Amino acid sequence: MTLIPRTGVDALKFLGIGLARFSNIFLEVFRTSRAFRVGLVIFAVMIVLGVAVSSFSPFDPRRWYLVPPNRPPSPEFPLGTTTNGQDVFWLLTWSIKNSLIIGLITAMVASHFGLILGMLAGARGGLADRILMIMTDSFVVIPSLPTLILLAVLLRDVMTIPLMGLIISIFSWPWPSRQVRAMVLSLREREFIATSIFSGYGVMGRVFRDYLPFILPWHLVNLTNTVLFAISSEAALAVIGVSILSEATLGVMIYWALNYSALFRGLWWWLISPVITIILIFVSLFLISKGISDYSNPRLRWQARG
Amino acid sequence: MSKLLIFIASRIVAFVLTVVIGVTVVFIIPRLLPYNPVEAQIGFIYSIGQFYDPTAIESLRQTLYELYGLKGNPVEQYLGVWRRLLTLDLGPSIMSFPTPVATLIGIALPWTLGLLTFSVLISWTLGNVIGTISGFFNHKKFSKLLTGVAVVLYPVPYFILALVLMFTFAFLIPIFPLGGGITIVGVGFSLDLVLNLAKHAALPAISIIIPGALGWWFLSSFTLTSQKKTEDFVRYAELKGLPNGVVLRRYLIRNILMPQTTALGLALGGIFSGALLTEVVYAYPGLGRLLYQAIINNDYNMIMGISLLSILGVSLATLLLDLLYPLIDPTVRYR
Amino acid sequence: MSVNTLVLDCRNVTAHYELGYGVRVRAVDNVSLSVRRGEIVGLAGESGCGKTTLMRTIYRDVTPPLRVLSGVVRLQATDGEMVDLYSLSEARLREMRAKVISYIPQGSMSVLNPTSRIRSQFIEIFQKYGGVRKDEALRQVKDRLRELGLRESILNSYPHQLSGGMRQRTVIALATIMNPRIVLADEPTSALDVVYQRGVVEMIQKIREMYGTSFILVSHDMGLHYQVTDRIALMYAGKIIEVGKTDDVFSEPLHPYTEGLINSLPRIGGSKRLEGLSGLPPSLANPPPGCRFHPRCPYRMEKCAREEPPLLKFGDREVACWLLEGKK
Amino acid sequence: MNRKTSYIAISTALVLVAALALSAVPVSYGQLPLPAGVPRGDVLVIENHWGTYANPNNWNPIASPGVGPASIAPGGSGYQQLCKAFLWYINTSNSMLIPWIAAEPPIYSPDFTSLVVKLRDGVYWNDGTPLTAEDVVFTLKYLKEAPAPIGVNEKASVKDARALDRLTVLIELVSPNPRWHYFYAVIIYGAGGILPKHVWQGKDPQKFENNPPMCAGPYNLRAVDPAGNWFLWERFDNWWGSKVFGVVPAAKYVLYINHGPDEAKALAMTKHELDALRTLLPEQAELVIKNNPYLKGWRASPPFAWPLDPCVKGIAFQTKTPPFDKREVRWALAYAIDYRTVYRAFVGIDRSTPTPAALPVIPHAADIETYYIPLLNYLKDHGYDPELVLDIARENNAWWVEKYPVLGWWKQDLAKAEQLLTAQGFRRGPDGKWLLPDGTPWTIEIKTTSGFEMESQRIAFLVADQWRAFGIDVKVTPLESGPFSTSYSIGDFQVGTFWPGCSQILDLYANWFNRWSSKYWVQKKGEGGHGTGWNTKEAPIPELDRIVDELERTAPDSPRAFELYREALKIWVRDLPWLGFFPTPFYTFQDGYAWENWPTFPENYYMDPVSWWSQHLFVILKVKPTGRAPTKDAIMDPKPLRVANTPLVKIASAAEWESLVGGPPPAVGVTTVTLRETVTQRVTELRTQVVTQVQTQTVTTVDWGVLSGVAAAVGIVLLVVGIVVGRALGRRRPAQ
Repeated sequence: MTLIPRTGVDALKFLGIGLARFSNIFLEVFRTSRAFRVGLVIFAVMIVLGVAVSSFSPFDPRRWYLVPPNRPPSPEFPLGTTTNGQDVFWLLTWSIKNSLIIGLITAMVASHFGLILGMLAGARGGLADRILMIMTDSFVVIPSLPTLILLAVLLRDVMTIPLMGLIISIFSWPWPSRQVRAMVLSLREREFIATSIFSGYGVMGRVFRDYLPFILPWHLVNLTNTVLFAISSEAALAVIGVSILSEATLGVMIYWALNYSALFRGLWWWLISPVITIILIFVSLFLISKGISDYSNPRLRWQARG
Repeated sequence: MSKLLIFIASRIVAFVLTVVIGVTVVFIIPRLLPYNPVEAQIGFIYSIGQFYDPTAIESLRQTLYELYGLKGNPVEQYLGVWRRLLTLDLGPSIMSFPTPVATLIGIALPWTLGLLTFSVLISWTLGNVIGTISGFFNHKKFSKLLTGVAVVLYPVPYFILALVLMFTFAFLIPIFPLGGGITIVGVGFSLDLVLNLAKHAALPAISIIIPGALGWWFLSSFTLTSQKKTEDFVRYAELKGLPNGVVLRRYLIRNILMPQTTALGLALGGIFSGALLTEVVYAYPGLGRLLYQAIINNDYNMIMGISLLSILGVSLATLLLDLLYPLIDPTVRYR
Repeated sequence: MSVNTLVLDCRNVTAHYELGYGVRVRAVDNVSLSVRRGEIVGLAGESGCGKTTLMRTIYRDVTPPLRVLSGVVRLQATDGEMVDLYSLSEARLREMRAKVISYIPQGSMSVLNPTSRIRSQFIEIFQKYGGVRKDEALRQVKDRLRELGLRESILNSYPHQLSGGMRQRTVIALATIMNPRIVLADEPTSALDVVYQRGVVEMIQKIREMYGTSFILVSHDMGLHYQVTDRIALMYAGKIIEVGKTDDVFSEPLHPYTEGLINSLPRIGGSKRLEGLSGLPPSLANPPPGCRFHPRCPYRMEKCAREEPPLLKFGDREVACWLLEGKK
Repeated sequence: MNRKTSYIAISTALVLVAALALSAVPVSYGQLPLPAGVPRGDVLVIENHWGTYANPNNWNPIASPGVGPASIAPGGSGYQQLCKAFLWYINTSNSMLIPWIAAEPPIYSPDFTSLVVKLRDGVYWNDGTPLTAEDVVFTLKYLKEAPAPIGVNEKASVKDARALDRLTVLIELVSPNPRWHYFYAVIIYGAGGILPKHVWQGKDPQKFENNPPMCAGPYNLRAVDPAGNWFLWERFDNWWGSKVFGVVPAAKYVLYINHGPDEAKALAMTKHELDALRTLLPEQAELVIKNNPYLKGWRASPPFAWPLDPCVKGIAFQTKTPPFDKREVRWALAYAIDYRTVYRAFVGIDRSTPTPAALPVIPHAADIETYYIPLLNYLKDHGYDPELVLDIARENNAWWVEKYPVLGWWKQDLAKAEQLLTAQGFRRGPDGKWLLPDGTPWTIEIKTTSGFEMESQRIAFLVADQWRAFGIDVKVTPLESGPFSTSYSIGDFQVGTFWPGCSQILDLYANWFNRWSSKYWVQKKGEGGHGTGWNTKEAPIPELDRIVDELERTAPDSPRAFELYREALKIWVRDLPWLGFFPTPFYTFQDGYAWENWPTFPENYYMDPVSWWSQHLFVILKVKPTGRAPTKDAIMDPKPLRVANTPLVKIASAAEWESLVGGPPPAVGVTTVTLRETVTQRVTELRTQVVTQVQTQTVTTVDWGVLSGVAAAVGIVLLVVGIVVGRALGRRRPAQ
């Protein structure tokens, strides 16, 4: 049984199939689902704010006392300023960028790791399946928030935004992996897989040729969920002060706003901005994933996050 | 029958392996921390400016290393952990030396169990009922409104929701206390005691129930329902002209209950690591708070103890679910 | 009660799928069809020609993006009373389903509730109307199952424990258990092997005999139609292009499409080469002008591409084809 | 109006109405853990600043070495304020000794190798057992014999102890030490107490829970929160102090309670559910200041913050780590700081200001006179500008501006900083950022606090900002208390916002000074050793070692001691091992709603208003009910407590010592002649001076309008988003 596509051409073919399938799904969903379009627009706005707009910031928004403190929103400071003399708008754009980086890194690493592991376990079965699932289960049972706190404390000296994403990944792959495995197991029961086993495809071939197209929509939904999970995990860490407090992320913004009692002092713009942004990111990703899952009707979607 | 036995045996083996790996990971991580509790304590003594004999400090340091069991090499320490676990002696707490970890967990556990069992069950039930009904009538107005609320509520950082609740219901409308577990003097079981406990648990519970019921459980059951609803057997039940009630009960709820029960089992198993943020915000004396204190004070023994409890809790829940699942879900067979 | 009483009468029904961006699939276009008491009407045609949509429309199983644009579907609710199906209240409709009109959906493999036993899925239907004792109900169920060649023991099974064929027959039993006036059977025999197909056919005929039940039998299997149906309607691209007594249609197909379909059947003893239809049915989102069949028609004329042929009556036959213009 | 708009309109109206209704609800209290029928006015409610006690039933004060973070001993439970048996207190506001269970200051032998402690007659434990010399001797020996780490001080310093008579103890020391009694004198926190022999004898010092604790104070433990958040103490009417001093505390109950995070504490204080709290960040203090018209702080009116917390907060350098091992680098970094900006960031909305402290000495009036003014010229030579923040302080009516306009800081001098660095081989890279002498980019990591002492964290971020502006990459790493203390202790840092300079009293040796001697330097393997030891064994500073040696043989309040301290401070300024900024202002709020006669500066300043110190007992003994809250058992007009303030030590002449130890105790009547008297007089002068205060109008209601507006706005936003989402979801999709 081969574990890899037999030739490079095969691999390219599989990749091509995957990409084509992906863009088909995308176009189809975009055409049929209004929720998807709305979500995509909001998300695009976030990306633009985070990636493009943030680079036009007239100054490093992380620096303190560059603008007058405690100003409410005004034409000069569209989202007001903080007690530390930071412009909330520019700070927010940077925060969006960093939070999205964390989210995307986690999504890329964790959900693909989970996907591949789950497919392998499901497709190979037997001993490999057992071992992989025991590994997965072990990670499921470890209490994640406390361990994340410990890791964040441990790696504080070397902590960077991408590293934060990687750390959060550690607890983001087991669930998807279990789900994927379950889906592969149920797909395995279907007849066409048997056909492809008899026609001589290896494990990887089966995975790409037969399972992936069915799992792909689910996987896209899981990607968006993982982004959310990562962003909110970082926020949870930040709220108790173990994120990268000198960087700008949505969680860190909330941390400083809470630290300066923005809620009780009427500096609502400081706290509300990152909170609304998180909500908007969530709503947009929710709509996107809803669009995709309405299209493909995967049953396991919401179980992706335990 | 032997198939069943093999099934049970393999699950139990998996369970044991899971626990072993979990414990090992939890053992390794805090020990990688470049900090140690002895030096933390010495530093603490310096930093509060307590008067100490300068020569006494060094002897204090040496003694503490021995007492905290940090002298041996990692292998010895690791074996020590297993010896302790098997004898159920979790060692002394470092931050609350020399009280045994087991004692402290024993003090905190009932609070967490009480608060979380209650609120997890309530939010699960509530969320599933509302979510299923909304999912079933997902074209209705109330359903869209609820979904909107859930989508907005779910990502609100937990801490903020708790603070807003506290501000509103303990300050603006002071019907609940600001925090704590109990404010009644004297011991003995009475109605007052129960009411007092309930009053203190109310806000933390609400902070768990609202995002849980209206956020997470709602969204999951809503989504499951809307998906199941489009499946052939549900559509056909409607086409057969079965009343909505029958479709909802016999076709939808029954099919949704299974994945949701799995999730509930895991959520209940997870109770043993406590609700960290809730308990911190409301000064609620449960395991989550204890764990938080242990983490910021580098109390290895305590971290081990609580994590172990949590690992056991979740693994046991998984094991039980695995074993019981075929009984609940006719479509799953022992494999 | 006359044998010729109309049980179902649909007139000029037009139902489209509206997919947004102005994309509109004209799945059922101005179709009229009536069924008399005790009659088995076949509905034939290639895949994607609107048969299932017509069934859904008749059953008022209309959910977006499917929309009924015009037409009337009338159903005999009680003896002598024809009601407009689309003006009924939800409650009334629900009450009529299973008892007056019932539906065997296509691909009935997955329509059984996976988490409850077959027994309770039957009982549910009796419970809906009440008034029948449980043992009496079970007796009827067992009888029906036996007719379909199913063992009683399946009542204690869950759907996933049954084979595909058993499931399909179970669904047929479910749909006919209340002996409704009319049953819409959409490809009821697709998953069955020949032996069980025969059982289903016999059961249909028996029910018709005993209870005067009418059927609309949807199938692309012309052989089945030949065996079972009294009348047959042929659909092409959302339209009915020929209706008539089954024997007449088979012996003398008038529409080129019908001819094509029948010619594709193997005949016992026949040595004629099988002549299938060439090409594919048109996209219903963008049907060809004029006669929709003209791109594939071996006899096409200039007029065919320009004007749409009306459904012309020839005795009890109706055909829509310019070839027959003037033959009246 | 279509249905959707009417939905929005109705919901908006509902949110607004709800918000208005909420703001109209009157504030009430009644969530405190009190026995049935006890009115609010009988109870003094004090913050349990420690938080949740993991095991609230363990009242063993010795088992946890030092003040173990979660042991019961720290001030959060009330044990050290209300119960613990102390021999002496030290009045931090004037650096004098208050003999308590001891009758007078300790009498040292001329060579400081022994001391005699005389106890008051008539002191007894709260069960009626007399508290005698036997208890003191028992305590010392019990601790000495207990397994380590219990009693490490006693093991290291006490050779022997014995009772000379029922009330006199002779303690022989291992080595000469004129300050031994600091172990048993309350300076602020965690001092040793006497153990009741009849309770502790034969008990395992590690396992004995001491529950409930046997007290020798005016209160007994009445009830404990099984959850560890609160402790209720009940007045003991037969307290020995009532007989000896004639004083009975007014409050029938004292409740120590943890309300949770700072927001909850602030809310509790506005609801009058908390009478005294430790501190709040200025922003949280704002809430209380705006909503509690009865509020008192360090002063009776704004500015409220107490500016003399005993630790100078600032930036500490790890002097073993290059490039911070060079004093020029440290000075350059000091010159790169704009102190005015940092200072201004700590001006509270009530115009509270910090008191600048360039020296590692808390600028009490006496300290300014003893250290700051005599050293002023020396400081100026190093770039000290006494007027640096004087204008800000004057604007805000700081307590010291009129009397002591000398408190300033090192003036920002970027040119000099540049020059110092360049001379050490540093240069700027092409991007203007500094490179180390070896050519690599210079990155500084500042370790700071997280989750506690948030003021220090702010200092770190402010300084980081300024150093970045100067061209150095700075990274701030906040650490929780465990890791933070560890890295301080083992010296694992470059720069940190530690507070190595704490001084409650003029005798600097009491806190940090011993660590200035290289002989106490402990080299940890592979690390630089703890952060304050800038005088190390590898590179000792001989003159500093000499000074410490001499101080260890000099009485703590002799003029010679102060001379030596000044010399040491000069060396400190030369080397600048850390940058002292100021003691951060503490909002030690006291609520005047139910209780009055709180210590307020300057007119009624009998004690620092610090509820977590052991000395807070003196405040508890002095406060009176206002009558605003209903009372039943509170004493409306308690007698004032009068206790003697005495010098820190007595030093017997050889003859006196002979008669003391050999024969019967001499009659009391030792005269006290120290430098202290003049200082005390000056302090008194300071107090009598009337400070004209511009009374800022205290806003008595919170701006509910704004809050309701905010609530409504949030509601509307959520609603609109919800509806938009709902609509988007509502569109039906192909259902095939």
